[in-house]
Amino acid sequence: MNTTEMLQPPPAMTSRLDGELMEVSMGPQHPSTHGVFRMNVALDGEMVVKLKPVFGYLHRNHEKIGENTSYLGSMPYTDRLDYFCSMTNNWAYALSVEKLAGIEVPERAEYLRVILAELTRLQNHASLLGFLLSDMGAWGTPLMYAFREREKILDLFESLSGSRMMCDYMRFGGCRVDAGPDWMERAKKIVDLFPKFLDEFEKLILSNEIVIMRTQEVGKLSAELAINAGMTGPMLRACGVNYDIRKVDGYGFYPRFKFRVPLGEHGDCYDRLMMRALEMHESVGILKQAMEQIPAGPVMNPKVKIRAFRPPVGEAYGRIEGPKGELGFYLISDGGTNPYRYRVRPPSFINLTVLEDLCLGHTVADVMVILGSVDIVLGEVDR
Amino acid sequence: MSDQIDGGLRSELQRQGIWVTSMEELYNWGRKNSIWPLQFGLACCAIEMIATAASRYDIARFGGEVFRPSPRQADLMIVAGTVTKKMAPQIVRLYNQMPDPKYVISMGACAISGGPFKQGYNVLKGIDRYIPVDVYIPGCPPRPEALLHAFMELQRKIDSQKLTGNAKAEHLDPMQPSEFPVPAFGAHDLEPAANPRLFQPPKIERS
Amino acid sequence: MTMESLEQIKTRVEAAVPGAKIDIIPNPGPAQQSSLLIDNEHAAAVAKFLRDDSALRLDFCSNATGVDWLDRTVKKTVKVKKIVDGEEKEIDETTEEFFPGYLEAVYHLYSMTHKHGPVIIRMRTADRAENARLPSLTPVYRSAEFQEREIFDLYGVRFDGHPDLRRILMWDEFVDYPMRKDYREPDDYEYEPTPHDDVLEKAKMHYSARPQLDGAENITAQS
Amino acid sequence: MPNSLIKAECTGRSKLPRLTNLVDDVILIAMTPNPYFFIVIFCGVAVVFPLMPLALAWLWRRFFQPPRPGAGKNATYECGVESVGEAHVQFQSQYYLYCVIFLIFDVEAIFLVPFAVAFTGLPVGAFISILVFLLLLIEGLVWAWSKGCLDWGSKRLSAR
Repeated sequence: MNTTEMLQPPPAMTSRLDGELMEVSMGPQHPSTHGVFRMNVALDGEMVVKLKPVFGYLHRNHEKIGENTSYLGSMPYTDRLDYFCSMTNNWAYALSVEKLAGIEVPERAEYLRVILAELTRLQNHASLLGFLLSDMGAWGTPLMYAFREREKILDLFESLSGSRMMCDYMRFGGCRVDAGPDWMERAKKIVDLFPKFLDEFEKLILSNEIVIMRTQEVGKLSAELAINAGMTGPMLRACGVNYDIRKVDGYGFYPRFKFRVPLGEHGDCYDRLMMRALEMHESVGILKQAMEQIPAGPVMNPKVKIRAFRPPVGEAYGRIEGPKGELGFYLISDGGTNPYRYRVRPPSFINLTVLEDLCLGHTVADVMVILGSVDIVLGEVDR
Repeated sequence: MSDQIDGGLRSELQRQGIWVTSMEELYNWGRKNSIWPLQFGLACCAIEMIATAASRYDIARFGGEVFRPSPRQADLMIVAGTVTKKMAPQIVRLYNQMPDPKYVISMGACAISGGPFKQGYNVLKGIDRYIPVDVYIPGCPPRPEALLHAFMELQRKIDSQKLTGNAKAEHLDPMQPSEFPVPAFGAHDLEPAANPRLFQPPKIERS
Repeated sequence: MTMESLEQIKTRVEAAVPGAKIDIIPNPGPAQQSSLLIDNEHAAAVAKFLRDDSALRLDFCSNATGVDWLDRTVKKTVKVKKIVDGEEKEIDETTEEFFPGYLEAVYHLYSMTHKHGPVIIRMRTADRAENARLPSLTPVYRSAEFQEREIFDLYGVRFDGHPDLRRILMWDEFVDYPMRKDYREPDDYEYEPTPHDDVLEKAKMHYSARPQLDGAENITAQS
Repeated sequence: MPNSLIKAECTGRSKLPRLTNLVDDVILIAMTPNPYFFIVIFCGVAVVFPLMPLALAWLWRRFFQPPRPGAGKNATYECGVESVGEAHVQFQSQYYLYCVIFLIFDVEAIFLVPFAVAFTGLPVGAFISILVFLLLLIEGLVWAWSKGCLDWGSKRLSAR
């Protein structure tokens, strides 16, 4: 970022009374940038006049490694893309490889995938609300509430897939291991307890005076700009655009479950906050329905080869509704064991396109709240 | 406890109600039980670090829950996550800006040697190429208990540091350099690719 | 709302944008997601038509990807009837066909208003060397801004008309394009006690001179 | 023993004439500390208490841990990145106006303090004069507010 260009005041500020700009780097090591994300901010006093995001501090070359390993070899790497929601990453990758190779998935496996994806959404939204509150200054306490719930859900993942965060659980054509009846019991108990935590959390946050003052009318996004800039997920629905890939694509038996899609009106930080809170209620609803209807049966499609898996020549783009937005995998196969091109469509990377438009005119403290409400995870932003 | 005072004598005196200590024990005891980590997460290991600081695994039992955002007030840098080549100069600069009795925990396989992302062109194969590391924690990500064990390991190391004599701790020795050169961004790679003073890999004997 | 087939879209686009040369790239895989290859001059006009057309309304550019195709020589064995020393015989004759390499940008377009599926458009550069240039779709789709910068950073495709074309993931002083198939990594040596295959090649550069058993002076190995 | 003697013995007071009482008072005064003496002790402790750790730190620095400053160590910390540009930039004049208005009302509050303390004992005239003083300043505030000196941030940018 060449400095001279950054410190030039925009045309609106020409009179001598307006003072000079100060360039501050809200840099890679910052308490509330959710990892190593950097923003070069030109400040006029406290007002943000220009904001240039700088990426790449966690660019771990996920796609280059994806092209050098086999299809199955990339599955554990997808856990490390968005390290809060490894189950949904696995599902997105498995979905696009199944679309590439034309593999069917048995019913029980689809139900298990829906249950695990919704559990991931619960813990991701709870953690996000905790981080957003600590960005606003309530350092740590709401985060402790959120992480207490997250630990329960991580226990479920660990007993099922063996690892707390890096589950590597799904395979092309199903899931690696079946969930036993005791696991379903524990999951049902946790899901039944979750609404109590939700009410407690919402009483703590949503009607809180300070939260309302700090988030309402902050970072407003118009619906047209949201669509044109490729926003997806809660950020898009906060602007009132009804686009949820679970409803649009109807993948993974979602049409069988009755759930509503929350929509916001103003597109500001408070609406994004509400989106996550309401989506958690919907996810609990889906989980309850899925746990009743789950049939018995195999979890793995027997006809799929695990070892030398070679999909036919061609390309495919599969996408799911991840907790942060539309997570897609674009794969081009030349018939070999390694994908010819392995591309991840990262929702939080593209949701950051409008970060500058949201932050202009706000104070420095609001930039942190806006960044927190976008909900980025650097493993997925920089890939 | 350091071996200057004979253990038997110490327990005998304590039975008589006299408590004996030395300046070094007091100095190390104070530092050991209140290590302030620098708030510095890179990737997935940072989430496990936060989970360790959260209520279930509670790093506060070891006095380490005060995560300071600024390096000026921190004395432990937990390098938690993949160190990329674009981030390496920043890490060395942060390490330089920390006040002197400072320690580094290299958390996770990525910070030790590049981990699963070893073949990446933008991944630094381990942070010990540029800054000295005190405790390594393998794992991807290491469980919170592993981080707590590393914390205890670091406390043992602090406890055994000497105050005087030629084997005294590095930060007390004026001869030791207080800063490590910050690598620059080159056309293809970082210049220099590693700090030769710190990183001397054994050469392979051609068999 | 089911979307019209690719052929109908092709004909309507060619009607709407005069002079646009569009052809359909079939997708042999079971995913059946074929794509439209549009020529570079009319790319922005075609994209604007796809976005503003009332029936299509593809207003959401979900994904912009760079792909690197190397020079390929395709061997085709063709059964040719030839009169060889008198009688007719079928011999298969292998013809080698050389395809020059190119860089490609692939865009997946969706419609949020009509909620219908992907229309995939591809643009190809002339070659992989100095004039790897493509028209930028950022003026039409704001979501392509960061993704086109990433394609420029990792593949070296210069996008004309992009508001702020800089490197996005690698540091600014970096010169080569790491995601290309023919990119060679710098040798940052890591100690491998038992190096094998490609790590062995890298390690060979760091072998130290082998001690001579019979005392002969050491051969100066490249240590 | 007659009552007066017993009473004297009990009180331990000498049977000398009134002059000795004067002496007792003087000793008392010398003996009992001056009522304001505790302030001196308080100031002494207030000085010694912070200085003592500083002196310890200086001794520690001198004998055990010599300082090792360096160019990188003393550089300004900006999230791990080299800081660009100047920190002492010319701020907007807007802040100066804000600061002046604050100063005025701060001083006004100081003037109100003696009035508030003696409020009960004052005649109506004093009340009228302080009211005039207050209304003048409030009128100034209203004028500044309407002129937009107190606008801030997005309101100001949009106002342009």
